[in-house]
Amino acid sequence: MLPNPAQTDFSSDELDAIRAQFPILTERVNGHPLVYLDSGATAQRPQRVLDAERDFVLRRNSAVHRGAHWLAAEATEEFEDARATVARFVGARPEELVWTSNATEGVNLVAQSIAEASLDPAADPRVRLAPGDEIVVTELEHHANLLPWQRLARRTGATLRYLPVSDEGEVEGIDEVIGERTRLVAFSHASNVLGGYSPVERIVARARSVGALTFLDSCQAVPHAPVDFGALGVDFAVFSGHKMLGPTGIGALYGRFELLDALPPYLLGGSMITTVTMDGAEYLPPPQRFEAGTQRISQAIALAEAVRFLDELGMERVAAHGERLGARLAEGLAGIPGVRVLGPGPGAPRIGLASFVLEGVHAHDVGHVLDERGIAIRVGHHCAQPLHRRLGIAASARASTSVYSTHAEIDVFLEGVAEAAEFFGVAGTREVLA
Amino acid sequence: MLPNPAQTDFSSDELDAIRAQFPILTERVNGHPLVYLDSGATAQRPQRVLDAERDFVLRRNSAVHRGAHWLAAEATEEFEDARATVARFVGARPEELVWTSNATEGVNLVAQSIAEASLDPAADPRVRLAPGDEIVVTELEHHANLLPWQRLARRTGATLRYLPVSDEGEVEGIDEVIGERTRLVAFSHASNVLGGYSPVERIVARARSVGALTFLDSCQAVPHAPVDFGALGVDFAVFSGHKMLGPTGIGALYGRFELLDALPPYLLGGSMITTVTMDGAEYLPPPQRFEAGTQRISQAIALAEAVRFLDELGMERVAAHGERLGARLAEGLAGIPGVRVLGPGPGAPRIGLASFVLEGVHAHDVGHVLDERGIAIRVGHHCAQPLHRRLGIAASARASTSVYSTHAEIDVFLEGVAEAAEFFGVAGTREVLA
Amino acid sequence: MSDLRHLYQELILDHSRSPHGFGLSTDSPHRSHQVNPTCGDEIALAVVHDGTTVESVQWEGQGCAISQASASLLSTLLERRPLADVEPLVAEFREAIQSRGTIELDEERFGDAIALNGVSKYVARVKCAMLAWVALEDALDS
Amino acid sequence: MSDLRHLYQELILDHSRSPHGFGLSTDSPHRSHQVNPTCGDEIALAVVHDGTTVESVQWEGQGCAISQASASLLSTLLERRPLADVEPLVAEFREAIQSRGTIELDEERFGDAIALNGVSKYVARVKCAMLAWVALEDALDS
Ligand SMILES: Cc1ncc(COP(=O)(O)O)c(C=O)c1O
Ligand SMILES: Cc1ncc(COP(=O)(O)O)c(C=O)c1O
Ligand code: FES
Ligand code: FES
Repeated sequence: MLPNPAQTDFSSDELDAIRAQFPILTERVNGHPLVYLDSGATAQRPQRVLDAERDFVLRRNSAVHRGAHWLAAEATEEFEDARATVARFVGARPEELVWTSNATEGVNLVAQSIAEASLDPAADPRVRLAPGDEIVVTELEHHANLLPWQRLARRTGATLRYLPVSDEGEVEGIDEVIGERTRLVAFSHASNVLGGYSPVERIVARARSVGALTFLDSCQAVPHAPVDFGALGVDFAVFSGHKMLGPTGIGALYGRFELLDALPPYLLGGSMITTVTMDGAEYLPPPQRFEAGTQRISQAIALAEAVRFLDELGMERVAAHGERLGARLAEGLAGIPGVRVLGPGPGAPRIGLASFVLEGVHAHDVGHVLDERGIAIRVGHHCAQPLHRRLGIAASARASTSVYSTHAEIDVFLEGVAEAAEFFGVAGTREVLA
Repeated sequence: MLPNPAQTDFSSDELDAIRAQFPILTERVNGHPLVYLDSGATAQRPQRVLDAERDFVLRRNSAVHRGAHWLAAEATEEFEDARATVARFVGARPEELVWTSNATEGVNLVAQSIAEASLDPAADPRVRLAPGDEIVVTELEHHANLLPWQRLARRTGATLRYLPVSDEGEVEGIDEVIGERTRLVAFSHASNVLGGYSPVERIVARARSVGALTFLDSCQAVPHAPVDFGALGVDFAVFSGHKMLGPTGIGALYGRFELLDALPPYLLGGSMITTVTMDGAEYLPPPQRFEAGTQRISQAIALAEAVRFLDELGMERVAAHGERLGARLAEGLAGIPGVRVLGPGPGAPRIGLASFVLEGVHAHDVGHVLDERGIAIRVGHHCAQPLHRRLGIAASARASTSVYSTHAEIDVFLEGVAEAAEFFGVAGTREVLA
Repeated sequence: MSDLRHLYQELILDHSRSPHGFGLSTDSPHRSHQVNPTCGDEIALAVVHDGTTVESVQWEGQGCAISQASASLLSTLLERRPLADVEPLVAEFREAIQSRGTIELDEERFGDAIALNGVSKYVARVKCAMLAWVALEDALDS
Repeated sequence: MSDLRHLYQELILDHSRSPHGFGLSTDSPHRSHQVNPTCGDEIALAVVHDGTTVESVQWEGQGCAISQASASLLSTLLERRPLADVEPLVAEFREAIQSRGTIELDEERFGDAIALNGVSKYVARVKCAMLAWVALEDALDS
């Protein structure tokens, strides 16, 4: 649990031990060893996470919070312990952590609940919006942290504004755009396209000074660096299990308790009520209020194991590892003729992720060439179309790492990009023959 | 896949082989072998379902529908095969099956989307509600199939009406309550408290004759009997993975394609759009339109394996097994002095589930005594408070079975109930000394 | 059966069958209505006091034997007790009941209510035993 | 590299770099705009025909080499082709491209477009190759 102050990268022995937890890394693709550089989309799940889930299912599986029998009591305890473990990992109290399917659902949950509260004159004014109010997002958001706010604005008559990004992908205009009318600022902790961090402290400070709530999309930060939502002072935050060595099907919403408590329920159903009649219902306090129906129980237990794994590695070291890989990626790419690297320039901190464009070649074609050599990267708009439009491109290619990624893999990848450039004869311009 | 026309119960050898898939059944509780009779809340997960998920995660894990690389293509194919497998199991086409977290989310999805459509004058009239319209539910619904419709009625100004249930738990008033103003009828396929089936054909026929949509909560039917939504002619249906030997964290919504296609999106985010600008978005067709963000991929693959397991057992035989256990439960309970069995009387079909009240003793106290002997049952209102109120009781105790349950376990349970009756000295009436 | 007998002592069963303080006849403003969310059982409770001494704790409701006995024992325990005693008693009760069998109620202070000691081993029953006590706390706050 | 060369034949690369039919100058009402949802790439396509014969297929858009080459080859293929041929050609093309490498395009019927045969082995590229063809279908429906 204690961060290692030395912040050293993993030794090659340590990396071997880490990689042994991920049998998928020994797969071969088209005769080449798999080089998995798509961890930003979904990370691989270590064996011990699967083991923890299996052990639970085969020994203690039961419905939670509903059963009176021994198995149900055991399962409830393990489930709530998992919540406490994950909450501690992100600097939250257990009752401030709501399980969701993924980060996307967490954003929608808050946006829907605010929309609902806005219809109710008796609701807490902090979570009510009205025409004239402004919601601010950034231009680099993942669609998950954009579309729900667009809908919220439509529903409440509030205006959606955005913080523009510079050519280097820096979030700008904080003091100009966030103003007296701003009621909520939703932004990414680290960009899934650019790999750089947002100026969280400055945005939070500015939002606070105008009395606006803050909502942090921490999908790409929680897996890669020590994160403490309490210390950051954000009001809400979301992240996904599958990006942090945990299972798919689970994510979490963090909310300051008093704000969660001010929100009306989201999904309605079992396990979130006290009394139900044919006409209406009374609801439990958070987090149960937002957890209708049977929960992703074994997935919560698996996610807690992923968190223990990360804790044992030490998040400071995980961050150091990622930063070094990210730097090597960005520098190596910048050295290939015809390649434009997106995001922070050399020296600026980035997570272990870099996106790029190969001049005159579509990202999918680059990706295809790499795929033939067993290198798995992501191509397209990465669910961030507005950012791509802002940068004047339709698509980009992205390499993203995790704790099991190696410098050698980065080198294989860089060679592959160089070969793709050669293969397509980069900077071949299109002659249009109509 | 082919139903066994003989509809014979499992032989004891077959049952042994089935039980070998569930190591949890060999656990001991308080020195007694675990007798798990809470499968109606959540069923146990067989080893092969865990194995299928593990195999996928350790060999083919990847984000789906987004990646261009080999692993992503493989994962997408397995994920969509899983959808096709589960869809076939319930008589649906793959594009008619939307993954959800659980049945609860499926009900909320449809209710929310109808609420959203109702705000949009351009939306398909079949999925728009207005004041004067009526939504009909039954008095025996699980809260999951009641509360979302209450909220939908509040939001749209429609009126919520209900089909009353008789003392025996039969749904009544079909022709009286479902009328010209009815736009939607939501009802349970099989009751999670009473164990009996609703008159699905009659309700569907009546709903059709007045032009109302039907929404089936099939949580307690899909795991226990052959189900074909297409043949039943319902418009929507939901069920949960964890009740049918699959994982938690996954369920499904069935919808006739043209109706799904008439619904606006539910959660907004990645993988459900075609184009996004800072102002708005265009959406994919179903089922993707309703699957925002990274899906419960490995859980879908596990659920498909659960379905294959059930298919191999043969759903006709699964149903025969359950019916026999249910009959033994109901008859055995009825034979214990002071016990009132809820739901269908002797001879009427019931799934392998029976709820009861021990006169003068609270269900939780009964459950506690059974728990001391390793028998796990559910006590309380089972998320059906209105039904309990209707039956004049605050709580009941419920024993529910699955494919791995045995007649011997039912007998242990019945002995336990008899002992509980003795322990508390049944029919002890309360003298009130103020 | 010994664990079971320890939980469901005769005293508990007696109190649950013939509860003390059952029936709400007062119009005291110090009242509360609480629901146990796991089971839906309810209690309505009122405290009659003169600012210094509790005169009576009256209640109505339904629930399991544990919850009924607990309400009854609470009512017995607090009758004519100094009001200042109540808060510490509730705190001690909560601590013991939530202790998973590691802390016992003090007989000197709790009298017959120590019959509830068996509850603390059963996580699922803690809410049952606490229901009346939570209502009591809330009633005195109001 | 042989699979790669098979997919990205010189003909494909040439067509993608110097596409045929690129540029929308007609006001023909037979037009369509399609987006490939997996990548966001788009095409706008218009068919000029007299009810019997296709005169030209014009298009604009951006996308990967496969999608651009496919649009270009489609445009080449259909020029001055009987309108009645189009539907079966699209059907055959779809069948072959979706066949996972089991069905090849008939050279007699498809000419240079058989250079797209390599696509059918790559599930992830099927949508790229189909984009223009889907737009074509839609344009003729409108
Ligand atoms: C009839 C019925 N409907 C709905 C549900 C809700 O299912 P879930 O909790 O999996 O969403 C259940 C199970 O609890 C049920 O039995
Ligand atoms: C920055 C960011 N936000 C949100 C998401 C959405 O996460 P999920 O698909 O797990 O809901 C992602 C990942 O796709 C992401 O990278
Ligand atoms: S079971 Fe409801 S209070 Fe004990
Ligand atoms: S990658 Fe977009 S069309 Fe091929």
